[in-house]
Amino acid sequence: MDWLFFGEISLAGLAMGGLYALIALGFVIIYKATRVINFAIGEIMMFAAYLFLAFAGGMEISPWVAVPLAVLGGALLGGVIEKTMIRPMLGESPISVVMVTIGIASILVGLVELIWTADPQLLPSFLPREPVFIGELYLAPKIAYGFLIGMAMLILYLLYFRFSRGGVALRATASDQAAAYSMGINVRRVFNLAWVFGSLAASLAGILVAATGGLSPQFGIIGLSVLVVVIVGGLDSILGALIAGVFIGWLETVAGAYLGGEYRMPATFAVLAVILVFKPYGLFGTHEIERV
Amino acid sequence: QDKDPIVFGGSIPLSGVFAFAGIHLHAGLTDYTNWLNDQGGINGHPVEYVMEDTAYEVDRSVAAFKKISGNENLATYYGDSTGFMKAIAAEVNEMNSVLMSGASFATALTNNEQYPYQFIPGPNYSQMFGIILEYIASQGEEGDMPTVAFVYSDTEFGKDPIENGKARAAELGIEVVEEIVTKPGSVDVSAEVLKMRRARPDYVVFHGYVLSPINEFMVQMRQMGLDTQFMGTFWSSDKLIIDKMGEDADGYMGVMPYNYYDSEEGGPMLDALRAQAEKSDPEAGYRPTGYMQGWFNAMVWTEVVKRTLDAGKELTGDNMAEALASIKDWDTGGIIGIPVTVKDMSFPVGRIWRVNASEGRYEPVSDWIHLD
Amino acid sequence: MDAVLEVDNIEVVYNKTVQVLRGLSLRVPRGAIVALLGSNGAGKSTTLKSVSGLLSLEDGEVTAGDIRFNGQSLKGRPPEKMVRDGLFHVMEGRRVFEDLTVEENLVAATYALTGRGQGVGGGQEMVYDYFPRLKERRRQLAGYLSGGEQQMLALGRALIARPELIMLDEPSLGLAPLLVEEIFEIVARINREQGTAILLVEQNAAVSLAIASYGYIMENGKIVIDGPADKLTDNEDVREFYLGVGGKEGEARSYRDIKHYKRRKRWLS
Amino acid sequence: MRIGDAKQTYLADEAIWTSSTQKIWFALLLAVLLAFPFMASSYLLYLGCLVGIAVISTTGLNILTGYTGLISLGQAGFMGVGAYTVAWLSLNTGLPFPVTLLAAGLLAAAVGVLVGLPSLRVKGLYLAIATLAASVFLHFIFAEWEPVTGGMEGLSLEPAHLFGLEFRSDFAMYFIIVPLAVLALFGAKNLFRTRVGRAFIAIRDRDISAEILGIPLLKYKLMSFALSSFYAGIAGGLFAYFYRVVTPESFPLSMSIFYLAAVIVGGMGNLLGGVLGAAFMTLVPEALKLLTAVMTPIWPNAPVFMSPMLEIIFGALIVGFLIFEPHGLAEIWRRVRRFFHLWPFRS
Amino acid sequence: MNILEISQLSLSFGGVHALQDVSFHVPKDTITTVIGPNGAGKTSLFNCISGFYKPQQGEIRYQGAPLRGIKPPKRAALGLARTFQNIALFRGMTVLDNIKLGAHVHMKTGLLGSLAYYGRARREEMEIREEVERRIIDFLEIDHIRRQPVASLPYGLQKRVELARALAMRPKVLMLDEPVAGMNREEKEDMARFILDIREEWDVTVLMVEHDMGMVMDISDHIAVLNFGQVIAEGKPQDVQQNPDVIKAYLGNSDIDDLRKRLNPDREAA
Ligand SMILES: Nc1ncnc2c1ncn2[C@@H]1O[C@H](COP(=O)(O)OP(=O)(O)OP(=O)(O)O)[C@@H](O)[C@H]1O
Ligand SMILES: Nc1ncnc2c1ncn2[C@@H]1O[C@H](COP(=O)(O)OP(=O)(O)OP(=O)(O)O)[C@@H](O)[C@H]1O
Ligand SMILES: [Mg+2]
Ligand SMILES: [Mg+2]
Repeated sequence: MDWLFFGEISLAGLAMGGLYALIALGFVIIYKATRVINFAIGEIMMFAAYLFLAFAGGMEISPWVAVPLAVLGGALLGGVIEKTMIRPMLGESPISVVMVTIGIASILVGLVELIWTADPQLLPSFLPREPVFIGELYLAPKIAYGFLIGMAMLILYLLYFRFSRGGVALRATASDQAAAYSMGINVRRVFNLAWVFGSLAASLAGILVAATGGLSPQFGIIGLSVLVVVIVGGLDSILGALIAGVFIGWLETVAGAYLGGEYRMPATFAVLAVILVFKPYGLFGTHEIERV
Repeated sequence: QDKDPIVFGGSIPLSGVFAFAGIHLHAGLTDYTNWLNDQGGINGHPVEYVMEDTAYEVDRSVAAFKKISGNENLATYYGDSTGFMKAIAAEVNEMNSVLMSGASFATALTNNEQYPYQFIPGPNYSQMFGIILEYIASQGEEGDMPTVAFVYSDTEFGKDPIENGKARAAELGIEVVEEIVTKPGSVDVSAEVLKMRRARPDYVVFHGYVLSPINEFMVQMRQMGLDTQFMGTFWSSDKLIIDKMGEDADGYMGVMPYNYYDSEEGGPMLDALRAQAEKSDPEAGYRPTGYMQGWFNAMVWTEVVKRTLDAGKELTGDNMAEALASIKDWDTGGIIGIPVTVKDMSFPVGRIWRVNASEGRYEPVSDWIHLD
Repeated sequence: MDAVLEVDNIEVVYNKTVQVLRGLSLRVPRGAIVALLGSNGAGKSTTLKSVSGLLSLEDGEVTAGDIRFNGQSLKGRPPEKMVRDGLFHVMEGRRVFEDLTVEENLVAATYALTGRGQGVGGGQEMVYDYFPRLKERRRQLAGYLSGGEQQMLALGRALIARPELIMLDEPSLGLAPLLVEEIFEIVARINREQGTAILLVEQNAAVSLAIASYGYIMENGKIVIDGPADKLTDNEDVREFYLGVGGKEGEARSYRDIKHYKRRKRWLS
Repeated sequence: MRIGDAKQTYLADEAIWTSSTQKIWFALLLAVLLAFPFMASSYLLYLGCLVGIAVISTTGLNILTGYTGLISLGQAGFMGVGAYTVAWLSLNTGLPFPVTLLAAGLLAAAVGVLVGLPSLRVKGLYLAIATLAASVFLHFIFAEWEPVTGGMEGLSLEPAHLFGLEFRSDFAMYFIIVPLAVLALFGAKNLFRTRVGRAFIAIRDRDISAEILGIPLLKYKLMSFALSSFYAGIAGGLFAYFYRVVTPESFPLSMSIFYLAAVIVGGMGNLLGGVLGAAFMTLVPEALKLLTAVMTPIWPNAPVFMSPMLEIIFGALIVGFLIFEPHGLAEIWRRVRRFFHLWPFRS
Repeated sequence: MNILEISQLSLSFGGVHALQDVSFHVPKDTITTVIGPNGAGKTSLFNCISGFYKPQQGEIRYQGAPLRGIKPPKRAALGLARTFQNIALFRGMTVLDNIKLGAHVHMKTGLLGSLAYYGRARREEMEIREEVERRIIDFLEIDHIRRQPVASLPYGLQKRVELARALAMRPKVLMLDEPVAGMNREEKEDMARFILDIREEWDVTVLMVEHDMGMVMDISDHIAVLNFGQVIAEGKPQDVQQNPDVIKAYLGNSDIDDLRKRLNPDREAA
């Protein structure tokens, strides 16, 4: 066995996994507050990436300004979506809301095609292009820096929810909206912030992923493949998103490298199946209370 | 004009994954039809082009076909995907009244028994690989052949020519040192690039992509100091690559059966095409290969219909297929640089072009290659 | 006397079709305990929900009348704002956050203090003082508490919020007799020590009339009879239908010999 | 305005149609369904067949997701199993369609049971993603098991046949698809007025209490999976006969989402809702294209501009309907009906 | 004779001991009530009998045979029926269907029969319908609501439907978890009457958990008191009522006048 090769592959996988974790974070934050899997996450990522394209490519704003601008734009989009399309669904069954997010995904794809056409795009490069070497191991620069930026954001979120009341408000809202209101929790605001911060994480991930993989109106599909990550980690666990993201990224890459690209998905889904048998709520997900 | 119109139909992917090409196909078909009508149609018959958007989904393409074929007296039809071409085959065979071609260059469609009324307006994907491999072989010599790696997407489209391509490579004595399958579209390919770093192929042939991940392979492999030559098939050889990749695209090669819109070649039809394109949308400037493909499609339809009518025959599937098969040494007026002959319902011809990034266009690096 | 809550002739409709309240009025004097009694489905919980604004979550709407808290109309005020202004609704059926621990449930309640310039600390200790059992279970998920423990937690959350008016919806539901006493004593204590007014919805008429100074009885969406608690206790219908005291003698009726026919309530005739 | 009828027997009380008005309406509907293929254009006929297939599959998914509360994103995979079964059998054995369709249903049901096994422990959205995993595996098998599935190329098959009759055209297929769809609906309707259907609903509403009341959870969840996939298998089999070609890409994930959307937009746990949802999801994109057709003569570039617009409108319609009526089209339908029942006396 | 014999039952969740060494008997054809403070383990005890919780130790014998290892649905089929503390009706079904669901274990129709609704399947449905109508719906006076979805019913009626559903299970032991919680006096009286009548007419043993002492003392034949997962007293109502341990742990002084003084000292003074 070629250990150097295995090392390099693993490193590439782990780095990609960091970005998965960041996308997963987008799912988790929104799920934590609303018990809804947001199927439009991929499209929000896409939208932010297009915004970046417009800022950095079209208007030629420096990437270091364009990235934050686009990320904020994505977050704002999340907030607007929540306010106009999710809020009226307050109190309805989560599955209906999930369906609404699917409708939103379709709207966003249409919008992007309308504004930026259906042509595939590449983002202007804004990350250093010199190869990164860790010891002898080569790592593509884009994913290396993408990983670092993503991790920084993840850890920020993790700390916030560990050490503030915010996490409690989020979970209380998810658990019982009416009761949360009666505690003085501004449920609408919690929903809104959850969407804003979820979309913020997703937007950053969107730009970083699009920077390595290119961009097109079908970009959003990546959101679906990250579902594996959130399920393995546990739908409402930020730590789970982090660990599962890195793990799934690694697994997928190694499976792809050694077995062939067509084995990437089956490999990760096989792991998902095995994990669910032993941990029905993922590695760190909250167990549903079962009482009579 | 009081003659019955001849109807060209189409299931066109104006939205969905293939929309980037569909929009230009549509423009090509539309412009050709308008141009043709300005010339007086086909033997005095006006031509109508009737289409619907399919979003590149098979069931919607089929729906569009049923709708259009139900309402119109269809002569020819443009199909947007291999899946559609296969799904509709049974029906088309039974109808025996429509000749079909489209965006798919799938190898299977050149099987005349299964698809007697469907043709390919260019070489099929296996033939494209053949042309590419022939070019590669011409760059080496007996006993010292270059090595090659295939990179293709995990789709029917992507896998289409691989078996034939490998067989052809073996015939030519070219070693396939690596074979990489990826998801289509936006994926991270760092791990695959690492495999390339070990395989060190002289040539990499991409198939089943439009843009990504070709750019990542090229950039990353060059960052690693490999001096591989990168090549791609029809849908991977559009100007898009230059527009989006800029300098990074320099040296990339593609196989293309038609002249590029901005090539230095000329010819009466190519000039007519440019004039019509300019007329219909003066702003648009360059027209992508999808446009050329749409135009050429309609040209072939016209030729087939004309030949059938000239022979005093009805426009049945059989008659049109026969007329198509009779095309031999046909001068396309500069769309294709040499006279072409139909073989197995396809036009097995092409040329290797190379990106000149500073000029921002493809330039020919080989002669026209006509497979026999 | 100055009223902390005034409900004026309100009408409530659910789903734009079902009318539940038909011109209901009541008032809660500052610092007083007022009981609201009534049979099942009379609309007691609906009344509380209209006050606290939670009605909108269930597709209900106040179509007429007015509600005033501290003299200010509550129309159009979002529910969380009222809580922060000091109007706390302890909902029917406890409604603890099941996936949160006991402690986190109490933390969630500190949101009620938002914008009041008070610290959020100290509240938990007070709650554990009143309900030592909760302290033992502080790290346990609230969903696994027994019914009574959950009721304590629900009350504990109200304590944390230091409100001016607590609306309690059936606090004795499912509680052991001793605990009912205990809880009512605590309610009385909160009322006395902190001057918190309390609007109490109860099925346990005996205890509620014992603690309250004034009582309302509602049926079918309106108040049918009201008065000072002592007066109500002596009312013959109240005695028969709410207190289970039969006949003139004032003897408690036994469940064993219940008549199979029923006397019509006077206020319905 | 309709007046309730008094029932003489419990049987009459539990009948599907409890009034003669309803019976007349149903007879009328059957007549329309029968006359339809003789009057419709080939395009409408094609759409009719598509809706029929969608109705069968949606009804199946509704049994599982709407009535049993087990969200599934595997429906396309199960349809694929049915389609490949039919394709393989018709290529290799030449059996007539009732046999191949039955086999398709049964094999899909067997796969469904396998996929349903984790459902005892895995719940809600977690289960949904687990079923998604199943459909990824199935897709993998379709694509890679070349000797049986024909790999990426897929399989082409001969038209359905029975007693020497060939069902080549859409016209002929209509007479297989629509009766089966009606039968599927009847089966489901019966199911939910008997013991097994009640058990499904009980599991959806409160699984633990249901178990304590005597319903073995695993058995009934698997039964629901089996039945739902059986329906999917039949629908997939019909799909195969209808298009006469089956490839792995015929059953993408988006198709599973399509069916879930049909169930939800139609109204979960409501058979009529499933029918409406299936029709909505199939027909609305087609109907929207009429818009383009209207605009093209005035504005030649309309198709290019309109197609993203249609995507936006389609998404907005789903969102709008759900916001307006989260319980789906069935609920809207009910409102409309109530309006007409009360009609002369409405204030 | 004892229809249920519970011996040395222990159940704990992590560190919480819900039941410790609980032993007591339920004599056949009685109304036996379990009382005890909140969290004493009463509902947990029911759950052990139903088979939803698996006790770590001890044994439950039903009609002389141990229940261990028997799954909940089977126990239901054996005649152990119950209602739930927090109403557990199936909100998506009508009252009638909820009740019929109770009869599930006594029916045999399989999947195919259900789909066809023909022959035995239909006959069986009709038989159940008839039984439910005659013996249950009429008896509990809920005929006017049989077609209504349960979600829209007032609380008191919901409890009654739960009772109806339990009766449809053809119980030998009917376990009622707080049947009159949240009801007013009038409704409690109705419920008490039903319970007494059921015992008499249906040949059923009633095992009940209830906090309303008025009703418990009036209608129970036998009472067991749980505290912190342990039985602290057992016997006839009067005996239990006098038991100082029970008073201390559970009953309190329950003198309403005394309570009034403590709750409302000002008013009493005035
Ligand atoms: N969300 C709702 N939608 C429709 N009707 C409702 C809703 N909530 C309550 N109702 C109806 O309103 C009436 C009054 O309900 P409410 O809960 O206010 O009664 P209550 O007096 O609190 O009764 P209980 O003693 O049972 O708590 C009942 O008939 C009930 O069915
Ligand atoms: N599934 C569970 N997980 C953890 N703890 C539990 C669980 N079920 C019950 N408990 C604990 O066991 C103890 C007994 O609970 P149980 O519900 O049996 O009490 P109860 O006697 O019915 O009380 P109440 O009268 O309030 O209903 C409680 O402390 C409760 O927190
Ligand atoms: Mg109430
Ligand atoms: Mg209990």
